Amino acid sequence: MYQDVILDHYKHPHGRGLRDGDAEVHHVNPTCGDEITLRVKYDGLRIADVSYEGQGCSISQASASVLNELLVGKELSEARKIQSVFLELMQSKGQIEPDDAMEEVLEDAVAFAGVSKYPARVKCALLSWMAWKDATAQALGDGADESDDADEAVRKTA
Amino acid sequence: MYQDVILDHYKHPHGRGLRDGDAEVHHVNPTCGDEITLRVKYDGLRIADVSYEGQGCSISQASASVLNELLVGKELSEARKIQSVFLELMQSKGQIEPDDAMEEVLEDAVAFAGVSKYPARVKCALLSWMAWKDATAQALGDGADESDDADEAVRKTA
Amino acid sequence: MTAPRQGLPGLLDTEAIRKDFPILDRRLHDGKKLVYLDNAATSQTPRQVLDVLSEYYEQHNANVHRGVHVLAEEATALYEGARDKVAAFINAPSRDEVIFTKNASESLNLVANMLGWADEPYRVDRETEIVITEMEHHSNIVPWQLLSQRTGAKLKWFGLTDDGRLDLSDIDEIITENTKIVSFVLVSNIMGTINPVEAIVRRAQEVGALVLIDASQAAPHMVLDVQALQADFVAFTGHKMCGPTGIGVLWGRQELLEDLPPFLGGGEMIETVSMNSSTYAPAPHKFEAGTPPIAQAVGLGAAVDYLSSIGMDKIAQHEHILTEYAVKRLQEVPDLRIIGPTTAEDRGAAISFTLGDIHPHDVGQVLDEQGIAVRVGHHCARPVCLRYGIPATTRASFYLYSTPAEVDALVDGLEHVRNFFG
Amino acid sequence: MTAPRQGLPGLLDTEAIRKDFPILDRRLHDGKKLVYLDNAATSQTPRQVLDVLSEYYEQHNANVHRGVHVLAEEATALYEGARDKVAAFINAPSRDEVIFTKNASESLNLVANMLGWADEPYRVDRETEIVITEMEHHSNIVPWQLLSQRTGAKLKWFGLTDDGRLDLSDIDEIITENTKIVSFVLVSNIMGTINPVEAIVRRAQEVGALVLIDASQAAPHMVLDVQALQADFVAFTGHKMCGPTGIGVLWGRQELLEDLPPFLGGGEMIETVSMNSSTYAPAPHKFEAGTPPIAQAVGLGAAVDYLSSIGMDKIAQHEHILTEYAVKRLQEVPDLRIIGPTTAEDRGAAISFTLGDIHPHDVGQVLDEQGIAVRVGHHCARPVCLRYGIPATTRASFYLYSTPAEVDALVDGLEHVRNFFG
Ligand SMILES: Cc1ncc(COP(=O)(O)O)c(C=O)c1O
Ligand SMILES: Cc1ncc(COP(=O)(O)O)c(C=O)c1O
Repeated sequence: MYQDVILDHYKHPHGRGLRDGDAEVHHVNPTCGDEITLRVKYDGLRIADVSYEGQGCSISQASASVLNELLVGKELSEARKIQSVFLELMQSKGQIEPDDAMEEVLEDAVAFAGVSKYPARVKCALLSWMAWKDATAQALGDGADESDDADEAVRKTA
Repeated sequence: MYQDVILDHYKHPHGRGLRDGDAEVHHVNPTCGDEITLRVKYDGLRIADVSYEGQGCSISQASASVLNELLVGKELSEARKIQSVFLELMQSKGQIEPDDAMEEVLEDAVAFAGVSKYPARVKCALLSWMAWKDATAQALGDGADESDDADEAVRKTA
Repeated sequence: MTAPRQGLPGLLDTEAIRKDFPILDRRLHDGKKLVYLDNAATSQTPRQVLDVLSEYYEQHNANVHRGVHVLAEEATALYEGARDKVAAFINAPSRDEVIFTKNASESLNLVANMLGWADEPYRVDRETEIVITEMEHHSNIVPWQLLSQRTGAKLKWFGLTDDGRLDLSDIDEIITENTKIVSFVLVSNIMGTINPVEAIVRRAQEVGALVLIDASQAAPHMVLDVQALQADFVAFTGHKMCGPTGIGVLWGRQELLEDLPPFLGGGEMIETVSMNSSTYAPAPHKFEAGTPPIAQAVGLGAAVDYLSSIGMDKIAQHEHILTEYAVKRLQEVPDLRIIGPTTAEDRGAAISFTLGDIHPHDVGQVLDEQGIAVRVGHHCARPVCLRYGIPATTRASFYLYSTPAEVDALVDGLEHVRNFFG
Repeated sequence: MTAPRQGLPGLLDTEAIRKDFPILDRRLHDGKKLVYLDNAATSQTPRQVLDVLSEYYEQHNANVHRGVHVLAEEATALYEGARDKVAAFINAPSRDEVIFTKNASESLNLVANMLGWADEPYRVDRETEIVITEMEHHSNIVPWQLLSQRTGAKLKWFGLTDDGRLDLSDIDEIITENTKIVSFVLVSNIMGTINPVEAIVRRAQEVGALVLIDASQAAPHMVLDVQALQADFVAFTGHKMCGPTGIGVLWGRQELLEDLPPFLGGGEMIETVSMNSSTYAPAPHKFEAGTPPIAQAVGLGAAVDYLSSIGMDKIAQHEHILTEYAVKRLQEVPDLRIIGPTTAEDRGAAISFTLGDIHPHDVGQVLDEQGIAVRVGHHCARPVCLRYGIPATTRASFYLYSTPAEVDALVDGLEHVRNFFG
C-alpha cells in the first residue's frame, strides 16, 4: 500500500500549515487518534485555499497533501466530483483497478487504490476529505452539502 | 430412583395435613415450584409433631412423609443426627452405598440414595428437611440452630 | 402405537437435516436414543456452525476493530460480516441497527436501562407507565420491575384468557397516553401462543409509546421481518436458533439508537475518552462495550446461513404440521391438559401440559429414563402458572429436526408415566 | 542479528507449547510465519480448549439449571464445574463468589451499577467519591463516568509519574472518608505497569471504601489470589487467558454479593416471580440473568486447566525473562521510546513504544507486512496517551508461547520500518 507517491506526499506535504480561511474544522479518527485541523477559503464557488495542520499516519498525511494539490483552484462542483470518485475508490476493497479515466480525475490520488484493501486504513485516507466536506458545508452553508454519502461511507468502515 | 418405598410414601403419605404447632414455615423450591408449609410442635426438646401441607413431586412429597415418620417422637439431638446423615447421603452424588449402620439411622430414608445422583432432584428431597430445620429454629430460638451446613448444601446444588 | 407419518406432507427432510447435528446421535441410559424435545430452552448446534467456530479460533482469532494486522482485519471482517447476515435475516433497514449482546435477556435489559436514563421524550419516570403481559418470560418482566422500582413508573400488563391468549379487551385502558413502552413476547415460550402484534403496535403508536418485541421464540422458527412488525426494538437470542451460547441480538430503529444513552461503558463504545468526559461511538458500537462475543457472533452468522439455506418458511411449515400432529396426539392421552392453545392455529411448537396429578418433575424424570428430553417447571414464566393455578408444566418443544416419530415416542412415554404413577 | 537465546534459562518449552495452538502455524502475506505479539488484546486458544468446546456442543449441549433430563444435568454440571475451576484458580474462599459475565467490561459495569442502586452503606451518590487512575482501560473509566454523571458522585483519579507508574504521593487527599469505591488496574494493558495493590488497599480500608481490581491483564499472566489481594471485587476476561470470547468473570466477597442489588433482571436470577414483585436467587445466580455463556464458561474452565497444567508461576517467569530481553533489545533500536517502565521490574509483558516520528499505524502496517502482529493506537487507554503527549503507541505483548526469536523478529522488523520511512 505504501506507493512511492504516498511516501513522497508524506515526506514533502503540499500546502501544509494553517492559513486564512472561511471556516475551520477539527476532525479526529477515534480509531487511531489521527487528527486534522483544516481551513477552507472560497472565492465564490472556487476553492481558493485548503490549509491544514495535523498529526497522523503517512496515509492520512499524504491524503491531506494530495487533497490540497487536487482541489485548490477547482470549482466546487468539480471538487465534489473528484471527492466522490476518490470515495468510490476507497470503498472498493481493492476491487477497483484505476483506469485512465479515473487517473485523469484523481491524479496522484490513484496511488491510494491499494489502501482500500485495508479497512482500518481507509478511515485514515478519508480523514482530510471528510474534514474538507464539513468545512465547505460550514463555509458555504448547509445548502451546499447536498449529500450524506461520504459520512455513510465512513460509518460503514467503522 | 423411584424405589417402591418412595412411591409408597408418595401415594400414602404419613402425617400429612396441618395441625397445631409452635412455629410454621413456608418453603419453596424455586427451581420447580415445589412448596411446603410445615409446622413443628415441641414438647420440651422432644418433637411432638411435624405436620405439613404442600404440593410437589413424588420425591418432595415422599421425603416429607419419611421425615414425619422418622422424626416425630425423637429428641431434637437425635433428630439432628438423622438429618445430618440424610444430608450427607443426599450430597453424595450417588457415591454412598448405604450400609447397615446408615440404614439403622435413616430407615425408609435410605431409599433416597438413588436420588442423590440427580442434582436437580436433591433439592426436592431436601425441601421438607430444610423447612423442618427452619421451623425448629423459629420454635426454639436461633440458639438451637447450631449449624449452617444444611443451607450450604442446598446452595451447592443450586 | 402406529404413527401416521405418511399422512403428513410438507415436512422437511429430517433424515438429511439430522445428520448435521452430531448430538442427535447421542445415546442415553444404556443405549436409548436421544429424543430431544427441549428446543424452546435451547436448540442444538449443527456441524456447519461448529466448523465455523473452530475455523475462527484456528485461523482468524484476534480482537476486533483498531487492529492493522491481518488477523485483526479478518476477525473484524468476520464479526461485522455476521452483523450483515443477521441484519439481512431480520430484514433490518440498516446493519447499524443490529446490536450484539450476550443473550436476549441482556437485550431486554438494555432497552429498559436506556429508557431509564434517556432524556425526554423517551424517559421513563414516575409520571409514566410501562406495559407488559402476563405471559412474558421472566427476562421481560424483571427488568421492567426493576425499572419501575427505580424510577417510580407504573408497571401494567395484559392478562390472559382461559385458552392461553392475550386478553386485549381492555387495551385502551392498559395502553394510555402515559405509556412510554410496551414490551411483549411474539411467541410465548411456555404456551406457544403467537400474539397479535398488529393490534398492540397500532394502539402503542396511537399514544406514542415505543414497542419492544421479545422474539426469542420467533426468530428460530419463522420469517422475522422487523420492518413488517413495525416495532421499535426486537430482541432475540442465538442459542435457540442453532447458534452458540453467549450471543444475543437487539435490533433497534436507528434514530432511537442515536438518541438513547449508552448502557454499559468501556472498550469500543467510545469515540473519545479523557478523564473528565467521553463521547460515544455511533450505534451499534455505542451499545457494545468491551470485547464483544466475537466467535459467538460469527457462529450466529453461520447459524443464520444454515437456517436460511433450509428456508424459514419451510421450517415454519414443518413445525406447524408437527405441532398440529402433536396437539392431536397429546389430547389422546387421558388426563392430559394442554396449557395454552389447543389447536395449531397461531401457535408455535412449544406445548405445555399437565398430566393428571403427576408432578411435572416426575413426568420429566420418567420420560428422561426413556431418552426423551422435555423441560419441566415454570419455564421462567411463573405468572402463567399462577394464572392457571398450577405449580409447573411439562413442556415439549420441537424444531426443524423433530419428527412425527418423536411425537409418537413422547405419547408412548407419557403412557408409561401414567402407568408408573397410576 | 544474533539472538542470545542460549542465555535465557527459565523459559518454558515453547516448542511443545506452540503445538497446542493451531493458529500459530498460520502463514500470512505469501508464506510469512505469523509472529503474534498482540496478546494483550486477545490470546490465542489452545487445542485443549477447542476440543472441550466441540465436545460440549456435540455431546452435552442443553440449557442449564431447572432441567431433569440427562443433557441438562450434564450441561449444568459442566457449567458449575467451570465455576469450581475458576474459583480454585483465583483462590476464592467460595465458589458462589464467582460470577460469569460476558467480558471484563460487563464485570466492571456490574459493580458500578450495583453501587449506584445499592442501599447504604454502599450507595454511591452525590455526597460520595469514586477513585480510579489515569492508566485505566476505558472499560474501567467510562462506567464510573456514567455512574458519576447519573448519581452526582465525584470522580477522582491518581495521576502518573514520568516513568509510567501511579503517582501515589497524594493518596490521602485522593482516597478520603467520602470515597466509596476505589477501582484500579492490577497490570496496565498499555504500559505493562504492575501496580502496588497493598498501599492502595490499605488506604481504602482505612476509610472504609470498597476496592475493585481490574485483573484483566493479570489473570492470564501470574498467580492471581483474590484473598491475598484483599480486594472486594476482582474482574477479568476469558479471551485474554486462552479462553473463548464471550466470557468474563467477576469475583466478589460473599457478604457484598448478598447485600448488593441485582443488575440485569430475568431468567435464572430469580427466586420467585409474580407480576407484582420478585425475589432474587442467592449469588452468583442473582447476577447471571438469562441463559449464561454456557459453552464459553466451560471453555474458560478448560483454559484454566490448561494454564494450571503449565503453572502460572512458570508462565510469569517465562514472560518476565522475555520482557527483560525485549526491553533491552528494543532500547537498542534508535529513536525508540518506551512508554511505561523501561525495565522488567514490576511490569508485565505488554510493551508500548513510539518510534521517532513514524506514526504507530505505519509501524504496525509495515510490521504486519512481515507477518508480525502488534497493536497500534491508544489501546483503550487514551488518557495515558494524553498524559505522555502522544497520539498513540505501538504495543508488543507476549504470552506463554512467545519466544526470544519473536522478540528478535520484532526488532528486525522495526529496523525495516525505520529504513522504510527514513
Ligand atoms: C486492563 C483491561 N481492562 C479491561 C479490559 C476489557 O476487557 P474486555 O474487552 O474483555 O471486556 C481489557 C482488555 O480489553 C484490559 O486490558
Ligand atoms: C420468550 C423468551 N424471552 C427471553 C428469553 C431469554 O433468553 P436468554 O436466556 O437467551 O437471555 C427466553 C429464553 O430463555 C424466552 O423463551
